[in-house]
Amino acid sequence: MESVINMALLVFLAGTAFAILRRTTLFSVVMLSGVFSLVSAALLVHLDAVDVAFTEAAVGAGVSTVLMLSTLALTARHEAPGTRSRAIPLIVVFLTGLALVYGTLDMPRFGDPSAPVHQHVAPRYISATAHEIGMPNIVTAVLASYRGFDTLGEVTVIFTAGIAVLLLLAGTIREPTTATKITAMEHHLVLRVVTKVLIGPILLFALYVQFHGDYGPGGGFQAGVIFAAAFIIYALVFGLETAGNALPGRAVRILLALGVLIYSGTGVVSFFFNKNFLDYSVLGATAQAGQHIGIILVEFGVGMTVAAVMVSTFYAFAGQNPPIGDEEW
Amino acid sequence: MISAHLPILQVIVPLIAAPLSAFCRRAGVAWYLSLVICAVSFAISIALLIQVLEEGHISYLLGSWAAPWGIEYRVDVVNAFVLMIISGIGTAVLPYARTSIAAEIEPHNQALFYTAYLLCLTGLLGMVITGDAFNAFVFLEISSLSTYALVALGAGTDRRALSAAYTYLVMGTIGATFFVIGIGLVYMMTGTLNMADLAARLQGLEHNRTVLVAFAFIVTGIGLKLALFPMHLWLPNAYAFAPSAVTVFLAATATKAAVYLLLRFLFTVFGIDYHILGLTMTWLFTPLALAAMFAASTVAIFQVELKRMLAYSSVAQIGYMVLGMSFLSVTGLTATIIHLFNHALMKGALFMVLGAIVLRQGAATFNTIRGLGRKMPWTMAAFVTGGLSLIGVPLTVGFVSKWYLVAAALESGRWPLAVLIVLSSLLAVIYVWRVVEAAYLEEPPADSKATEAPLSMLVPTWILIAANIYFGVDAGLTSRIASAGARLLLGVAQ
Amino acid sequence: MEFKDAFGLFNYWIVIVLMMTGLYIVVSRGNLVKKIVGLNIFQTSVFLLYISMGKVTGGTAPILTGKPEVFSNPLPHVLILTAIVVGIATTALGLALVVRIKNAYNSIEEDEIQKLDLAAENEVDEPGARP
Amino acid sequence: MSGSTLLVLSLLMPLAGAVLIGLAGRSPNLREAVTMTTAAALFAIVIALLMRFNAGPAPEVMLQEVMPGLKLALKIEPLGMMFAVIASGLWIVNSIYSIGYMRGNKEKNQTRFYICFAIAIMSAIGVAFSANMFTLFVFYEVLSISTYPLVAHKQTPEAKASGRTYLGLLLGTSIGLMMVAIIWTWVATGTLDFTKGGILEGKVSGALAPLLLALYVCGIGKAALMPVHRWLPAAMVAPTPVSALLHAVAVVKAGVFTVMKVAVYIFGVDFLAKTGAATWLMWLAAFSLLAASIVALGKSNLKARLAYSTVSQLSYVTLGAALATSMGVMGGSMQIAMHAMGKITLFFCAGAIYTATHKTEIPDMDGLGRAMPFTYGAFLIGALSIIGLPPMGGSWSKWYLLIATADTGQLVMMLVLMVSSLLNVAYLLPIVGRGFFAGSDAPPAHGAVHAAGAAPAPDTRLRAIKEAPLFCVLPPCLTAAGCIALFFYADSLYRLLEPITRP
Amino acid sequence: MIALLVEAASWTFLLLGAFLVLVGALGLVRMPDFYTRLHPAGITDSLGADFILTGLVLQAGFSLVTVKLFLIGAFLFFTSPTSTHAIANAALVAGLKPRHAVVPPRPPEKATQDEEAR
Repeated sequence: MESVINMALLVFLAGTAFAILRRTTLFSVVMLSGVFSLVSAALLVHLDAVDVAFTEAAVGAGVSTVLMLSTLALTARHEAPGTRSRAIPLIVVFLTGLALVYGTLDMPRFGDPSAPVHQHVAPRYISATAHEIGMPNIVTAVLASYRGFDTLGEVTVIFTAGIAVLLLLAGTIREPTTATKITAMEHHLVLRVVTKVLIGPILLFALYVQFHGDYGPGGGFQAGVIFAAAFIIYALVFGLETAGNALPGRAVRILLALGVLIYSGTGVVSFFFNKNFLDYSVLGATAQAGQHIGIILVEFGVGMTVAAVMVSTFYAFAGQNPPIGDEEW
Repeated sequence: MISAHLPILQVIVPLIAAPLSAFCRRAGVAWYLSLVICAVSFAISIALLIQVLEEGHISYLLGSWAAPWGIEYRVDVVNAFVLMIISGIGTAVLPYARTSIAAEIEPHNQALFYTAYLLCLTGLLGMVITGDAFNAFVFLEISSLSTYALVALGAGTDRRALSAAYTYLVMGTIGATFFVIGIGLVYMMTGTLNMADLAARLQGLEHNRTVLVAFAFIVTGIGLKLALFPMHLWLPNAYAFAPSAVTVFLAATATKAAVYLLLRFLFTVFGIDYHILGLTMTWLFTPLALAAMFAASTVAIFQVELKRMLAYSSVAQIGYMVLGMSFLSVTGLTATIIHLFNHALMKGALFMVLGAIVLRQGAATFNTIRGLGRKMPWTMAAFVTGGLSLIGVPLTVGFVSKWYLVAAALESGRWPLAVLIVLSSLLAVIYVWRVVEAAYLEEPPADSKATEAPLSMLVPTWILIAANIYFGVDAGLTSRIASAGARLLLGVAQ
Repeated sequence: MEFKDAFGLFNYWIVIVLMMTGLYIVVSRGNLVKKIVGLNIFQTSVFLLYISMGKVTGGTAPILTGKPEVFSNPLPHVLILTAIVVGIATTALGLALVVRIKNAYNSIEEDEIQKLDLAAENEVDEPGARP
Repeated sequence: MSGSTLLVLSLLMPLAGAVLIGLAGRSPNLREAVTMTTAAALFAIVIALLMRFNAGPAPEVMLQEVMPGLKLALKIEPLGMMFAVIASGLWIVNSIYSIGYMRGNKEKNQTRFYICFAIAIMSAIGVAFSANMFTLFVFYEVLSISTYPLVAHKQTPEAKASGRTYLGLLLGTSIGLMMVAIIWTWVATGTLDFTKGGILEGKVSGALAPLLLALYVCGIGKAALMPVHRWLPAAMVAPTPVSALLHAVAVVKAGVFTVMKVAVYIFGVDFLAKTGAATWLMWLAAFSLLAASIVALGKSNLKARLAYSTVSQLSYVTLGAALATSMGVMGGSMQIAMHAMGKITLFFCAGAIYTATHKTEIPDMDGLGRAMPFTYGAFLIGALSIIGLPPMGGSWSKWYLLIATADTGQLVMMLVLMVSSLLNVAYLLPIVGRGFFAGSDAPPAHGAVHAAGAAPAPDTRLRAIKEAPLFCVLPPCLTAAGCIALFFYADSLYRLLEPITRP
Repeated sequence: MIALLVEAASWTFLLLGAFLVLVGALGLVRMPDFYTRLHPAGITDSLGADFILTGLVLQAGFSLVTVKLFLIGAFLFFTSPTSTHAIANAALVAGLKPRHAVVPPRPPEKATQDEEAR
């Protein structure tokens, strides 16, 4: 039964991908890519990767669709018909695909428990997490402690993206004058009321996800994205300027940097106890307590940076002066 | 206490400095902070190199978790040497960048420029020092993302920097994704991500088709990042339209880190006796390297813009490094490793000269450098010396690399290759001398008000030129390190 | 390759098809936004490859519940959490570049941009017009 | 002062001179004085080294180890000593001459000229004293690059074009072929030091030896062997002191000197004889000898004719090396010295004629001999020395070469030498003849009209032409006297070179 | 016994919810124009989801999961009608006229004009 659901979702995904390939109106392409992410999130849940599914849904369906739509608002609607010959790309793609299929021939079968992947490094994580870190969610344990440095790299990557977008778009952000007031959708009464109602729970849910990461799916990254989603809705409905009063650009830039500093700061602390970098055992009374404190701190850093990057990116995109009037939406 | 944590400090110092520099409002403060940080990281890399030369190799467990479970930093002679190159060039570029950036980038971006610069440095250092395959991918992405942003900053002077950055982003991401697919397949067959552990567990999987495809994907992925010949289309535009200081830093370090990564995966992870390695070397790398050397140099001859000309010459020089690798001999690998260092010095100095010309003349093309020999004597003298080093005239670093490369070709018995190597360096004579002739033997336009480059740019240029000559005259140290690294990679007894 | 074997790999083959569709969109289409969507698909399908290699039949999500159970492999999940971040970072940067290219060239089609570049190059060898 | 400090000083002196010339660029007289003193000082150092070399063990010094096993080192051996003496000696004469010529023709950027000149001489001395092939290659390259600004001195389009061919060919052959040969030797033998009797014995198989020799000889572009000689006539566009330097003092001499050192110290005379690796070279040298002389016959431009004559005279040295006998080596080495003295005289005279009358084509020079007796007298002596008639030094080198052909039984080669001497007569003596005896009535070209000199010529037109300024006439007479002196003191030269012929 | 009853009830709810979602999907495909499609989208959003949620609540019994399911229900209760409203509003503002607009009685040729105008 399991594999049937698997196959169905995969075939559905393939269908969406081909649809994206064929469509020329960019608006539907973006929507389809949102669908693609959601369905892959569903598939990931089915493959027992709950954390990844959560992130994929939050990022794939949420943030990237928002960014793409705001790019469309600033650029063009339709894709010009391609003039270039399709032969070379087809050959390249076909050969790569063939090589990959050739590569799958010696792979362990899907879901085969005796595959080398499950024999060598993973068993220790599963068995040792209980007593070494004492945290039910093994993925968060591995993410924040065993391979904590990878996550520091991840935070730095998202920090780089934030800085890069600021570098590229900060120059052309127009000053929030009274003109921007019209974009606040006064006449959307229903939206304004519902948003006011929803923003509270969304922020609450974000904090829940942030600290629930140790026990169930969740963690710094997902929390950050949800936190940013709250501010994006607020900015969309109540206008960039009012959102700017709530969370000003300067504050976002400080939060951006602070998250990374918190994360690397936690790592540096262990130097003074003569332990290697990112060794949390020194932080608490016992080694296990230290791990808990360390992971919470680290996840907090991740959450802060991710939220700040998403908000600052949205501010940068929304701040550009759109060539088309707002009515054309 | 500090010396125990040197490997991680090498990456953490610039990593922490990047957010700190994001706090600075004024470019001056950010520049000063980055200069101090780069100097510190250069000092760390030298200390590491000395420590490694004594002890062989250093292993640093992150989070004190044992090797295959946690992430491990393995520093040996090869990557200590590359670390020193990257942080050394990073330190040399900064004093140069202050004036060059002030002229080429919009004022509001200048403070954040240094943050992106530090992130790029962190990415490169992290990529080179790590002993974990996936960690290398993460830091490869950090350096690539900041590089795309840095290249796009060239839009201050020329809008083509944007399309160049976009093409670079697309090809770079495809390369990185190929690399991740390769790592994924190798992880699937061995279950571990630590490079040393991977090497041990791959021994048994000689004729496994998945490992073979993984090898192909990893090589293609890094090849794209490396701008190996057929996949180099993004490099000329990216280097030509990026701000000059960025081109200096990228030309001298970015491709080096990618070459190091290729060396590390080919010789440490898959190992010298991996049956496909020999075949790929003779039938794929050698022809591609030769094609790179000849095609890129010939195209360089016909360029009007000097930065693009030197960019094509960089593609040719990468061909030399890959050719050195393809001999699978100690001398060949020594040639590749020493050319990493020599090429960084050569290209760093040459691009710095072009940056000075761009500062004074607005652009570095054949009609803006006419008669500059008299107007900007020191800058053009630096160009001549750098050009001679590029050609491979004795008493310069270029000669040392050519010497080892030709010796490797002759040792492997394929003497026609030796002649081809030398012929392609003659192509370099043509395009270097076109510039020298335009600069010295032609009269400057009457109204040209070019004056000598400012001291803050001349001093770093001449430091690199002096290094070019010093390591050309006394190549004892560099060749000792390079041959130790080569023997280590090939697993030959020290 | 009897049916049971082929069926076991079928999962990976479809993931490969997804990857190739993504790559094809990137390589063949000229529209800059479409390329980024293609890049997104290519990367998401790589994530699916990693996760499907970590799945154990009959296993549950790697969350300890006290009861001894068969867990799927947590390591690919960690790797993919990082890879997703890399994916979104690249998308954000790519889209920012597309916006800047639109401002500078007033087009987001690769062929038109190349035509404008060539025109600028032949007209005079001065650097391109200011954005 | 010990031998090694003298050696280092011999390199540093011209370098210091170049720097001082650069500093003294403002006032020409001070600059000229610096050049002269540096030249004189260098000559004194070289003579002191000669004394020390004859007296005790050969001085040597290791400057720097560039790569493990590759050292920049200097060591004196007979060939190098001779070449150094010629180079430093002729530099003095050439400096005097170039002062006269440069002032006479009011050339531009002379400071650059003297700086490059000093660096060129330094590299020539470096080539002379190098202890191993690597050091020689280093100074060889410095010589090529430092003489490029001299060739492209006038900065006219054809000067640039000839500069391009000059540098392209020299750098092309040196990096293209010679470097490969050097690295091949290094890979095969593990050392590059010049050792008597050669280092290739048993390391390079008999079959590969000719290929290695081909790489070496064609790689040494400066020896102007036929296929790679194009750069020499192209360099004629340079001012005459540069052509003098190129042809007599430094560049070509460095070329053939390197060929001789490779033949004697890398391959070893008996290794060459045993493997017969040099037979092809012998035929190539013979062909180059004759072809260059025939082309020289056809040239009406005086400097072009002298250039091709140089190409053929150099092939004598290569022939001497290719004969692979002790007499051949002796003849070749002597030819280096004799040709230097003879050819520099001819060039000085050509320069003097150009300064005085701005004539370059031989047909226009009829009757000039009577107007410029000293120049043409020196020209005659120089020509005789080149042809190899007894009262001049040139005869000794031809004599030993003939003995060498007899030793090896190469009668064809003997015939070639005879024919070549006849050809030399054919293209050199008519110039002198027309100068003195052809009182042609053709109106002289508009020469620089000087005050009516006391020239006894009956024709008023000829009386208008007078000798070139003193500084341009004195040096050729000195070198002409040198040719004659070499004939009588050839014995000391023989004793200096004799050790290299003994195995 | 009770468990069997609860099980059957949850299954009926789940199946009913699934059927409604299927109806909604079919509706989306069959409906002629934009505004009419909003109705089936509403079906899947409100009724379909609620039935499935109650089915799951019955499955989960009294535990933390039930609380979460109720929270999801509340969240959906707020968001789905608002999103439908927002989309309809945007379409109207953008000038998309419903195809078979019920127009107060006026001469027939006017209606056809509307036809061409759109």
